[in-house]
Amino acid sequence: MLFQLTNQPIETLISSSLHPHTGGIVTFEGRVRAINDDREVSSLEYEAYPELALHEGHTIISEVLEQFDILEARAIHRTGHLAIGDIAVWIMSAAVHRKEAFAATEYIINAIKTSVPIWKKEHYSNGEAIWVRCDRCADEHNHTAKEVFSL
Amino acid sequence: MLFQLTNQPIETLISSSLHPHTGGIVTFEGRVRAINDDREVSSLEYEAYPELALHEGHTIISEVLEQFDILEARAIHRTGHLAIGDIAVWIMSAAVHRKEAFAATEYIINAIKTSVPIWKKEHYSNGEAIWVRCDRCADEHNHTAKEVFSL
Amino acid sequence: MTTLQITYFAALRDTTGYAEETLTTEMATAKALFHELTAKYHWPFAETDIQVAINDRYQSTDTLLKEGDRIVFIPPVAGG
Amino acid sequence: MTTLQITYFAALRDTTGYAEETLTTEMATAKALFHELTAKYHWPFAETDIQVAINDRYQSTDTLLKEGDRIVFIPPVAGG
Repeated sequence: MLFQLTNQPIETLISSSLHPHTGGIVTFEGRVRAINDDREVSSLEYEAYPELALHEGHTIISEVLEQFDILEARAIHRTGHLAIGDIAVWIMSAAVHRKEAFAATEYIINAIKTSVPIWKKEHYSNGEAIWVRCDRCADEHNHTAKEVFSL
Repeated sequence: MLFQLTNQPIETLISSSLHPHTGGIVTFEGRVRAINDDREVSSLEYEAYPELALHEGHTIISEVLEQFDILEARAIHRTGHLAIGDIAVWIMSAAVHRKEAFAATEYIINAIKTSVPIWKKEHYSNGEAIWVRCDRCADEHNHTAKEVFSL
Repeated sequence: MTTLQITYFAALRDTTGYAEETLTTEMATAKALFHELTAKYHWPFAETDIQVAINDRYQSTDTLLKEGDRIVFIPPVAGG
Repeated sequence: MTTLQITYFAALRDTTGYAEETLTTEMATAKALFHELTAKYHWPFAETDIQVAINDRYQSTDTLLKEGDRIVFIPPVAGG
């Protein structure tokens, strides 16, 4: 499966089946940070719109397989409740040559953050919880997470 | 340890101790390819000059930790006899933000290929074996592996 | 009048209190429906913040609504 | 005359048949020693292909050799 959603720990789903020409594999793991925008995060929740998220995720990976000189690409995004340190998203690209694997993996994570309908609710150690608004997460150096509203 | 050499399978050495601010982890795995420059590889051997390789590897990782905005970086290089699909080198960088983790990991693999004294002998399915000369492996798009001489 | 199936996720669902409703509207486009629902539920989003999915695919907010469409308004995503 | 400890790796070791030798030379620099050994062992490398380590650190090939130095000539590396 090119793109998966799962409510189980992603570690259990990572397998390494390898094309015999594979020379370089680049993975990206997005992990739940204990601190986000100076607030102490206790846990978080990812909610997906599954029908559209799977469609968009599959489209991203398919396009990457056409546009980059890579042999394989996969991505898995977690949904549900996550603790600090859990893997929220796992991406891998395998290529004959490493440059393309780096480029493809970075492209995939940026595209997922831009177009896959998944939302994140951060729970803070003071008991608050907000749906994070992250308009520019794909352009993270200008990123300011904005609170949608407290609940 | 920032940089390690090992004659054991690298899979057994990868652990994930994580800084709590880690948001993105980028890994690179270099694997033994079944085909290199159109020749069918049956196995290969990596030989290191250990005293200098450890020094250079440690220097690379230390410089990356200073020059990139990352929390952790590690690299492990295999030595000895490897089969197709085995991990020859494993690198990881962990950062608050992913862009720096991608840049650091790519920098490390390029630097290892340039300056760490490790040599590779390819064994081919026709029984030949050569020490691979790979002057421009760090600039892989212009790369031509040249035979040093057959043995 | 068009009868639609609307599904709410995340921050929008928190404003409605339920995930789905069947709604009959006079609005012709997704954009017009967005403004109708913003008035009803006090959504804290501008028109430019929101995308729309019709029958599980992204569509222009100018798309004309058809009887039985499944509509999902999509606030800024935050995956990854 | 300087007495040195020379260690050979990889392709170079295959030309010598052994990994280490103690060698006494009139050559003053690592570069001159490289040419002496190239003549002796028929090394298939140009001067510009080779780096040198003296006492386990990269050094310029113009470095003057000192009694007891550990010398390693380093053909193009191929790790990673």
